[in-house]
Amino acid sequence: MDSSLIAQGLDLLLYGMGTVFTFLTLLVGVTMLMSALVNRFAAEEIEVIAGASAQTGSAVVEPRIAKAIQAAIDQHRGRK
Amino acid sequence: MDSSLIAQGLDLLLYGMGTVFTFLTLLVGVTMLMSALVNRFAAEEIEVIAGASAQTGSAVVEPRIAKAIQAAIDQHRGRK
Amino acid sequence: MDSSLIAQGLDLLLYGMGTVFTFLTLLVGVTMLMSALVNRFAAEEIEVIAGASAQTGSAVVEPRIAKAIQAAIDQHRGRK
Amino acid sequence: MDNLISLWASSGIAQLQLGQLVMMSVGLGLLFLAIKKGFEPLLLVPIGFGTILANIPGAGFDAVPVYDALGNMESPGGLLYYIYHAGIETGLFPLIIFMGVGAMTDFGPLLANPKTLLLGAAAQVGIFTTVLGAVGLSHFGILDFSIRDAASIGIIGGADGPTAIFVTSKLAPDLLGAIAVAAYSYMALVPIIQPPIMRALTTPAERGIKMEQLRPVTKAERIVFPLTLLVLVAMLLPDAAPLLGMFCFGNLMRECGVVNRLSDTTQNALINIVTIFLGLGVGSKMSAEKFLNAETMGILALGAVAFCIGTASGVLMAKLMNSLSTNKVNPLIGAAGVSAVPMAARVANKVGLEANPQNFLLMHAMGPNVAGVIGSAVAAGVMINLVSGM
Amino acid sequence: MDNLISLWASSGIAQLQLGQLVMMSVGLGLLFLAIKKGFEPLLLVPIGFGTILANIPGAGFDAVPVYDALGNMESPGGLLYYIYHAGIETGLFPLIIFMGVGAMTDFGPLLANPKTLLLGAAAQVGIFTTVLGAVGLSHFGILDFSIRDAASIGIIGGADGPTAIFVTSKLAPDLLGAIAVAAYSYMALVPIIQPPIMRALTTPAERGIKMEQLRPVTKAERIVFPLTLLVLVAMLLPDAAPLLGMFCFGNLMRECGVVNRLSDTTQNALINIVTIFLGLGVGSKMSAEKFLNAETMGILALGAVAFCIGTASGVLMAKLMNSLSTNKVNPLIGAAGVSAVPMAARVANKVGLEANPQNFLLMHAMGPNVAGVIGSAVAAGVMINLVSGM
Amino acid sequence: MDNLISLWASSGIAQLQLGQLVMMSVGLGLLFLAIKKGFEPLLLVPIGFGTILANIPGAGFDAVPVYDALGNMESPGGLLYYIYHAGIETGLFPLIIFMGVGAMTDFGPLLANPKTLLLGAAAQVGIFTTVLGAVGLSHFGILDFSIRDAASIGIIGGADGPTAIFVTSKLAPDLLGAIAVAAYSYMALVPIIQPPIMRALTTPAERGIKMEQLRPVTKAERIVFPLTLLVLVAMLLPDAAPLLGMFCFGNLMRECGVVNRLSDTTQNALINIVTIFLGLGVGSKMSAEKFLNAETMGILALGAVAFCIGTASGVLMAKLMNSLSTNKVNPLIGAAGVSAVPMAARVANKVGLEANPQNFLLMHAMGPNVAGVIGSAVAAGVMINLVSGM
Ligand code: NA
Ligand code: NA
Ligand code: NA
Repeated sequence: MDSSLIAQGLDLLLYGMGTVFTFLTLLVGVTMLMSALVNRFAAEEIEVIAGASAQTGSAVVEPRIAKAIQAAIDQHRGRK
Repeated sequence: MDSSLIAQGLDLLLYGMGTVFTFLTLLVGVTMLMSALVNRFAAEEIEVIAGASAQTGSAVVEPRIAKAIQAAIDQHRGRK
Repeated sequence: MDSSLIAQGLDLLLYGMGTVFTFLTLLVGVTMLMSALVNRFAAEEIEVIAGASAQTGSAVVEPRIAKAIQAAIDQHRGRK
Repeated sequence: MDNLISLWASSGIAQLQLGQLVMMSVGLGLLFLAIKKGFEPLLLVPIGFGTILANIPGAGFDAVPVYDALGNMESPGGLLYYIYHAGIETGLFPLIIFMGVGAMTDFGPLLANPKTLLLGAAAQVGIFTTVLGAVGLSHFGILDFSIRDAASIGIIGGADGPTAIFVTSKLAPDLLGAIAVAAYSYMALVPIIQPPIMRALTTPAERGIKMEQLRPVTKAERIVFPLTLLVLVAMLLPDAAPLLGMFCFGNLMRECGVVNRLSDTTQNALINIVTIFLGLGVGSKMSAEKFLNAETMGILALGAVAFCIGTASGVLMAKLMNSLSTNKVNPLIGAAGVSAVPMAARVANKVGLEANPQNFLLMHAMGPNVAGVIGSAVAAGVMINLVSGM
Repeated sequence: MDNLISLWASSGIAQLQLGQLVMMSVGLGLLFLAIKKGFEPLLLVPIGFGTILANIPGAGFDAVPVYDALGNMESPGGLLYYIYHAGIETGLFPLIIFMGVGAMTDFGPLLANPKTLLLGAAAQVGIFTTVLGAVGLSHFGILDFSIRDAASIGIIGGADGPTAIFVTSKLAPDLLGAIAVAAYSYMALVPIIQPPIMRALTTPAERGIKMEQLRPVTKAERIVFPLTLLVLVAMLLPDAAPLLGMFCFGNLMRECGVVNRLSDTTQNALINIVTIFLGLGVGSKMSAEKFLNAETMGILALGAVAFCIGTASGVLMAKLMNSLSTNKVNPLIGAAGVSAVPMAARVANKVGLEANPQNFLLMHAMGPNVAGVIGSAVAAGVMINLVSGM
Repeated sequence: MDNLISLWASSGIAQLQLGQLVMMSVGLGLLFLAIKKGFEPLLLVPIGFGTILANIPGAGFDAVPVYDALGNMESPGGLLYYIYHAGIETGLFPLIIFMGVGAMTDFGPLLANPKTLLLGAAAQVGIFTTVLGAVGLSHFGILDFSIRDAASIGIIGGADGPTAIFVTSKLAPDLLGAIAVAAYSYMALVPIIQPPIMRALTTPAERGIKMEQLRPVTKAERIVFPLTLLVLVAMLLPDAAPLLGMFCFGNLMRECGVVNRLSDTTQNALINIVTIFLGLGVGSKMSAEKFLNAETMGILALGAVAFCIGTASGVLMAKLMNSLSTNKVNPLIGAAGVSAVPMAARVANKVGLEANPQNFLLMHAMGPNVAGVIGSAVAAGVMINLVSGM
């Protein structure tokens, strides 16, 4: 029974790491293929630098906050 | 059975549209009455222009955001 | 039965207020002890004035809002 | 080796059925429409993704939880199972979304010109004629719809997502996927579906009619209106009270001015959270056996008909009103009565500008637009009432 | 024709009972108080609206879900049914709100002057004398309250909404509507109820007492205090641990400085969402048979008495402390011990300014004010413990 | 007098068992680590507090609700009971958090250099060797772990909290407290655990390797990637679909650009709310009988081993890749493959700067870092599949 436990552990190691490596290796290939296809056919301008998120800067500011800021600044300018 | 299905559909059309029109026609009258009564007795200044929401501009800005904006502007003014 | 109801009410008053006073009196002592110990051993600078919360001013402004404000002000300054 | 077989046997490819593959493609197609074409993305992104998740063979997103005799959980249910049963089967999610929509709705233009409520009523003709179309298809043996199915299909013509989901989850839950997809897709297609109908039914002169500026509306009117509507619903049409009650509650929170923090959360965090889960839950009903059949084609076709008839009815009603009154309305705003807020109002504005570049109809069209929301909620109530008794 | 009869039979007017009509008016009255008079609108707007919804005849907001023998849903429950059973009957909503209140509470003034905890203790006398009043009314056959009812009525005097709802949902759920309405209404009436009592029990000289400025409080004290309170509760009064535990958890998130995003959500989206549903759920208990009776009149009367006695006890306790110590406190801040945060502290400040326009008592009154929250949570714990054993 | 006895009997001190006292100290210890030492405070503050609450004698935070024969509630359950059974036992909370993590994840660096996925794969060796270690301890009779326990312990090496909680709640719920605490503690200790191993396995020249700047990544790639990953998971490894499906959903909402309001709520209000309750729910499993035993010591020891082996495997894999390719990677970024986002990537950057002050590895290390999240979710899926069949 106990040696079967060891055997189960070995099975997990073998099939587990096998699956992880197989899956991620496949993902490397598929990702490269995807990027190549997408960038060829989508033919879109390269607008984003790697490492910068799609949602940066003022894009995540909600309109009402942006409006409030604008209002505050207008007011500030008017007050001078 | 099937002709009863048609009959049911006709019933739905008849009573359904009847109800919708009756209800909304009634609502037209009740709304007009309501507006007349409210504007007569509430006798409040007409502060909101139709089409502009009750919550516009800085009204929806939470105090802490407004405070932050104010702080930022004060800081900005101080920095100059 | 009914007089037992009165008795129960009196019991609640007696044991209830007794517990409330005992507990809060104990809390007075424990709080004073706690403050003394903490301020002796934590030996930290006294950075907060009583009555002002730990989270005041710009501390509660989320980074993205602060960033937006900064961006707005920079833009405003640039526009002049 | 057994493990290898077990792994293979549990892989998606080994278990995959053709229907699942097609449905995953349908899910990807919905995502394409939502992301690339801008079709109501707030709902179609979660619905499309939910469709894919629900059709992954062996992933168990729809799994039913298993309990032993003592009530202890043996295996948990899937995410989509819990979402569907807790939020959609109970009707909670559509109602909470309606509360949020109420908190985002401005009744000002409607209050300034209450007669536009009639345009919102007229546009619901699309709902009921489509019911008739569905039972007709069934009568002639072309497709197989019960009266409950037909009622749910008709409500697509209400052009109001939560209303359609609420009615369908009560009357015909098996059709939920197809009906929700049709409703949101056609709402997105309003700028394509409506203009030809609007132009066909109006003369350039009619399209150029200028409407007088809307009167100012007081804060008190805005506060009292949702309560008035609520009382009227309570007295006359309690079946519409769940939808319209929550709608009025949201609107009262918005307008009363003393619970802004509640209104703000209702319009943001709360409606966003519920929208995500509502979409995923609808997607969980997009299974091959329920979606890949002739009935779905029928639903899509009938839904388009419903939108067209609703649009036409709204425009014709506006023309009828003009023939009876000296205070002319531009018949284009009648098309906004289908709701599809605020898309239909924008379409009316755009078609109006083509006829007269100085004629801004947007605000005038917002009245029938929100009236259409009330109209289809009323239609939903009466439908549930009548069909339940049939 | 049958359909017409069915529609009429299901209309609100045909089904309306007088009690429902009166309760809908009560709901409108609560909305009036909340919106026009500013009575605790964050709770009374949802409670008032929930009252109307729950009393719409035939709308089914309170409907119980029906399942067939296999556990499949035949008809869903109503929105208010789900809210009440999931959030109020379980005690979850009041506890989550207490967590939010903890995250919004500043213990600084209390830490600077811990003796003010005694003022928070004294003000709870109102709770227990009101219990005695309720059993007295029952003893003399005037009204019919059990000891569980009496305990729940007493807790109105705690001037703390979630505590009152938590206790009542455990001990006397039938009284939930009346007690919640009384608690929030009197909290809103604090500026009217308290000043005459405060003036009657103090001399102008006492009202003019200036208190020394509060000492600075360190961040470490602020962090350790909720943990200290928690441990003391755990050791001595576990029955108060649900309420005070969540309160301390919220406060620790606030003060510890490393989980600001959690604290921020707790103070905003989370507490707002739960407040909306708590209010609606309380409203669902506002039915004619439970609200329109002599007991409700008794509850309202006893609640007012509880507030008055609590206010008086706090003031008298402050005077007693002054007679025993050279470090004088202004007796007005004793009135803040009933909690009703921050209203009661503002009232103390205002009455103090009348006596001495240079004397700002607000910060000094915040100590007993938050002490009152602790005091009534302790009273709630001991009440639940004792009453459960009776 | 009876009441006095009842009050005393129900006090914490009278009921306190030694185990509870120790566990409350453990809870305070976790709070100390979280607040004072900055150990993953977002999770450890709620877990620590939940530990204290769950161990208050007589407070009933874990109480099971009691219903009478008709299904009416006789006494409600405790807060932690509801949280655990609704959110953790069902797997909902970890899945929602994974959605939020997906919405916060930037796949840009990974897309720019997909080969770093292999580093994320290699680091999972720590998981499976730890499983072997656990069954070894069991085999030699030192500790008593089943294969389900061993699999859950191994997943600590995934350095990913929600994954560990998801797997453990399915395979070995009794170990949930110990495993979650170990997982989050070691994630916090990454800056201490990893650098010595990284230095031992690399030469200064290797640590100084400069990597070429990452290529720009298009918006289209970012949108298509989560869908690609989803389809691959669906086809090959449906057992990983719950975790990776929700992860991809969150990421798609983030990147698609048309549902920013949903993405924003997912990253803020929703994930914050669920984090609070997840932490409290995990804390509820921290009872003396489940935590204070030799197995917990074994779990903590094995968890540390798992982190070390994972780190070493990542670094060695990078060296292996260098020996097979001319396009060199700095082996330090291999250590980031354990995930622990973004801590491990920062550690790689820091150790790299020691070797070459001009060499910024942060962006390069983000690739393996997020690959590690995918890797451990895959490992979790295969583990659940295989262990369920054993
Ligand atoms: Na409509
Ligand atoms: Na109180
Ligand atoms: Na990992």
